Amino acid sequence: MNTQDTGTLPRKALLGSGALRAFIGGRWVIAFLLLETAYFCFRTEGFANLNSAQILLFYGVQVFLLAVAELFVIVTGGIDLSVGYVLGFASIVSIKLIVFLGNAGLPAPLALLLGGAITLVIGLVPGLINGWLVAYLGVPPFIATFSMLGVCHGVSELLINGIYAMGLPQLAADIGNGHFFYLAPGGIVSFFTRPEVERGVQVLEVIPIIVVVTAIVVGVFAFVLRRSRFGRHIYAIGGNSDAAVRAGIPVKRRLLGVYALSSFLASLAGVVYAFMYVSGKADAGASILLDAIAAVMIGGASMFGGTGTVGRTMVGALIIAVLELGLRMSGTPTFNKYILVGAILIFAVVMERYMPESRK
Amino acid sequence: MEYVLETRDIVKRFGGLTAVDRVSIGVEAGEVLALLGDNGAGKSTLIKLISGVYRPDEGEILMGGKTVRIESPIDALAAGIETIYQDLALAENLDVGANIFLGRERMKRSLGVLKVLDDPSMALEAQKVLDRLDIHIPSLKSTIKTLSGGQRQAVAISRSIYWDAKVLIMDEPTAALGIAEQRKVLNLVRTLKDQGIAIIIISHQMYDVFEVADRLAVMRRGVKVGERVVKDTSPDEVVGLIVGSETVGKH
Amino acid sequence: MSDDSGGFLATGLGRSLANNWAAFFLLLMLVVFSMTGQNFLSIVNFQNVVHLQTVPLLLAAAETFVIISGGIDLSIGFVMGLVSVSAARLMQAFLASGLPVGWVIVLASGIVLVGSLIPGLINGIIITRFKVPPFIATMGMWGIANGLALKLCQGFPVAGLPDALPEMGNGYFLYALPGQFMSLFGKPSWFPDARVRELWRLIPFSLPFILAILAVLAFALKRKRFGRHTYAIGGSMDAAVRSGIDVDRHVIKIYTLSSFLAGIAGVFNIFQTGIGNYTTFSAMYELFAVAAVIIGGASLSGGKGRVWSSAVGVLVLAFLENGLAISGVQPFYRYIAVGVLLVIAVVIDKLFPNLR
Amino acid sequence: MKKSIIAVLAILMIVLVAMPGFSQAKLKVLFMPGVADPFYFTMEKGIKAAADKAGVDLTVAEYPKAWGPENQIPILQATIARGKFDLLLIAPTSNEALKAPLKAIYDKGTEIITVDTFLGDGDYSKKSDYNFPLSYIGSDNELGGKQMAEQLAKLVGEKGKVFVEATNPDASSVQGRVKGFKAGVAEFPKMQLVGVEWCQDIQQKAQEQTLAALQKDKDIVGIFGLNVFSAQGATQAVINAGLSGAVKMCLWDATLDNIANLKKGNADLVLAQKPGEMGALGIEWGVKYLKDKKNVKVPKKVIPGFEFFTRENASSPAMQPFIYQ
Repeated sequence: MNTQDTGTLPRKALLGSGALRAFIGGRWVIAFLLLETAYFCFRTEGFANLNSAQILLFYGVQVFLLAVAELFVIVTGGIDLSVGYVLGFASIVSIKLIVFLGNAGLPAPLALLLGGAITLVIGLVPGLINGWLVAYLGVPPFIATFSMLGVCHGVSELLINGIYAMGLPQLAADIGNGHFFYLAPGGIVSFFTRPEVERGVQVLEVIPIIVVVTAIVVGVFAFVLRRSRFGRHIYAIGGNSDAAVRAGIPVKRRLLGVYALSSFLASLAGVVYAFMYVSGKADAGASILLDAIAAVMIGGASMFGGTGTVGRTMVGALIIAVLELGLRMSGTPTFNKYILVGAILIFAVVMERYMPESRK
Repeated sequence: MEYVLETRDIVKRFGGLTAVDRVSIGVEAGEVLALLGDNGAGKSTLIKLISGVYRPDEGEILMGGKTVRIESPIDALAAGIETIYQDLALAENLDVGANIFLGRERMKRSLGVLKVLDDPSMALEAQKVLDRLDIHIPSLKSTIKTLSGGQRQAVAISRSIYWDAKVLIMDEPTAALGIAEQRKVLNLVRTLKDQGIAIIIISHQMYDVFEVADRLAVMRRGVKVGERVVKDTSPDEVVGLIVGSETVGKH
Repeated sequence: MSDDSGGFLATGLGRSLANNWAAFFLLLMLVVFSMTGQNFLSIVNFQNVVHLQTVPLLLAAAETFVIISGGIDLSIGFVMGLVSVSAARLMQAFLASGLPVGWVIVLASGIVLVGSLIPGLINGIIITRFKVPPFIATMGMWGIANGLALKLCQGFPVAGLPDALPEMGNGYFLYALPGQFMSLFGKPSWFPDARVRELWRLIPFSLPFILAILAVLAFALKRKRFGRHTYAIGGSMDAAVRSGIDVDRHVIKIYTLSSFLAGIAGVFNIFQTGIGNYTTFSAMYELFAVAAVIIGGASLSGGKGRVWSSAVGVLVLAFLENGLAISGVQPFYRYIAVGVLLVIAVVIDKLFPNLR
Repeated sequence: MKKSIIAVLAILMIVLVAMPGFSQAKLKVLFMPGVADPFYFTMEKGIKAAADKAGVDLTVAEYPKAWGPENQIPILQATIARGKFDLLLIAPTSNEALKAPLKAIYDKGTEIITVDTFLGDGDYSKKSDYNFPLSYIGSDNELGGKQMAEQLAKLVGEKGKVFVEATNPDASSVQGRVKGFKAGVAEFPKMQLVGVEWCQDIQQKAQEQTLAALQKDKDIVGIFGLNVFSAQGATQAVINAGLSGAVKMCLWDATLDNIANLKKGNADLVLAQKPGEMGALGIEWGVKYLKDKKNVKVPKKVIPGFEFFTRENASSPAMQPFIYQ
């Protein structure tokens, strides 16, 4: 999309040999995350404990999912601006469906399962349209997905007619905010439900259910990108789409798949949103789109496609999440977050340019 | 001897323009056919017709004497026609093995159920074919980005060979290479020829043509204007055919 | 994509229709809305729409240059907010120091306009020297400008500025009651409030202001070396480098211009509203500016686009919104309409690739 | 690569126990605002003053950048993780989504007062899964909307077309105001509500939408500007159209800009909620309860009511405290 970059880099030995540069290029992101984490651990009271780590991961799930969605698209050299509003759309659709199924007499667990599943299927639609526009009509991804952003926004607001989508059964909130097990003083262990204890007694909550679900999904997609034929093909498309065509890769179908997948992950994030916040609204994911893209970029993917891994994208997402939580817990005004994320983003891409990894 | 690949009166039009006009060429096993012509003579279009990027409007393509339908790059590959374009069509972000197997990845079963990419075996096969062609690349793990022009060309050729090409089409294989690397590539072409592959080379470099080709065909404005056996012709005559000058054109 | 160069496109009418489809679409829209929306077709409405589109027009013009050069500038929306808030803060400071109102306005506006060059300069340098893709570089600036603006205003729109600002920003050249009287630059003081609905107000100050800026930019793009180089870079970076254009320098200039225009938009915003506004998250000014430029016929791959066409793109979006509102269409359908329109624009562009 | 990630996670997840830093005698209070806007900034001022007076240790959480539980809850949790608080004053951004996290915080021993917005239907006196907060202190948005309709009716002579410029349709307080206003207008048979537009907190959009509405119905006689951004944008649109004075403007939220427009004659009525007082009342009741849990009974609902600014009283010293700044 941006062609202003085709010139070769000034290959000045900025930092010694190529090997050294490649070494740093591959690892500074992780070093940065470690340093950042260490900094907040020492500086911010209450940062270095299990609870904070769980908060970090729990409230990061939407960003993690959208970042993976965005990564797949960015590896092909595209971009998906619609994921934030697809998330909102899915949060609304899932609640509407679950409430409808509940009213139709389905028991709550079944309604949740079925409603969630149908939403994920419906959630493919925006992506399929995006993919069709991009792959078959040649519409630039930026425009196609921006249009889809508008359409999803409009349809969402029409669906709820300007009011929150609400009315999920209690079970949804229990799953959405539940943990795998709870430890209460006196050796009481309780799985999935918080033990009844006297008010004021500290209960240790361990591993939010949703974090586990997200981790599994992210893991599966990491596998798909790295080890499946589909993953290999989308790297090839991003690396050299002509070559991919000539090697007999069904490029258009793959692109369709990538956008559908992106939209699927966004819908999943939307369903998760609905369970976490027991409400749905159009702009539920609007403000995290840029965090998601930034995470992918900080993780070392190239805007031009062909590079990026799920693991490093997660590191990128964690860098942002740690920064946000750390600043919040130290009581530093939020505004600094935007400035810092902006700066890290640019820094990351400069690093990627000067110290590219030798491997993908 | 019978042609491995043959086109008969093949035609391709773009709007009002006829880019390839009733062209018939053929190439035998273990033979190198050079395809010559000025810019815009229709060489590339002809190549793209054979390799399935374009579909012909008229005429037919034959493999081993039988008509084949080539409607997409996949059809061409299936028929045993491999094409190495000038830009090599390599995914620079992937490693050697991945490129050789691009679009035809090897899979294995992991845990008995999941089908996953079998990178180790692809790397192994890549090493084998590189050895067969006597090509040395420092590390198969490195991405194409880090290789030199000649090494890339070698990877592209290895890819074609690996898939048991009957016909190999090379578009300007030596352009943009240093002298030493040009030699290597030409040697490679000879090796391939000895292994019985039919090769079509497009080139502007007269030296290359006379070095490796057995026959040559010249195109001008979409039409085949001449065909010569290399050892019976001279560079001057060929240039004459290419530019269409009258004096040397009569033969 | 399409190979045929004959047929309808070859005719003069077909060509100009495809070339200026956005303008034709705008006309068509005006006709349709004139029938569906009571009161849509009126000088007053058109004036209002154009007046309110001054900021989007400036931003779209900025984006036009960047997109022609093959880049994108995501920071302009927040640079505008930052400039607006800083100008307001400066004005407050100057007012407190007892400077006369006229000086306050001129000085503060001048300072922030010069300051508005900085984000663009930084964008340009990051893009050219460090080879960071424009999307990322300007996205970083997006965050930085947003953070700074919020820091400066602490989340409050900055109020307490001179009354003269909105009066100038929203004034008209001509006030008239047909057949009775005319007055320049202001409503006659004797005119009773009760009859204010009958008064005609013509030519807002903003109109010649924006026309002049667009004309200068269009001229620079079409007739000056600056514009020629911009197209050259967007058309083929390599060719531009080889033909001796100092591409890096030129790209820096383009991003600086873009951010300067965003600065003008920020200052104008103060004149229009009388307060310093930070840009809210949901505004997506930059995305709509890009959309307008694309509807105007530019291509994200660079080398194509015109200032006036982008202006038409802005008006298409504005009249779509305005017309549907006046026709009484439920608001949420409009987001959908904008999305669909945008896709149509690009598909048309794809169908007729050899234009312009 | 993989190992390093695991190392990071390990650092984050495993061990490192929290420092038990809550041994001071001073009561610890946390204020969690709804969104970064003048209303909550003003509330913070009221809270600060009351907290100083009561001698409690106050923490103000980061202001969410946009309205919504997905923005507020992570901030709330991050701030709560800093240590144990005795009292939490919060403006919930969703009456559903905040139930679970607030209940968990309550279970850990923190008392909760919701300010400005509420959980469920806001009635904590009956048995429900959201009746654990001590109290709801805040405006009755629906009532406010209704009162605005009545005041506007008075201004326009109880007849003619009126219009609402609103903000984000996804907020319950906004819905309450619209609902109340609609009900209020319905009481006057000669008045007609010709439209509600949503500006999504973008002032420019509010201006465009209001101008379009004025164009569609040229005989609009009154407009209700429903929050800071909608009110400011709508007022500017009426000024643009040259209709100041001819179209009566009722504005919600007493920002400096709205009050200035009132004084200039561009607006006719400004409703001030009492954010400062809401905050102060929250501190007072909360502290009173915490100091003597057995004997103090906190009212489940405290409604400070509204103040109406008119041109006549806008400059009076008694009204100045109600301006948000």
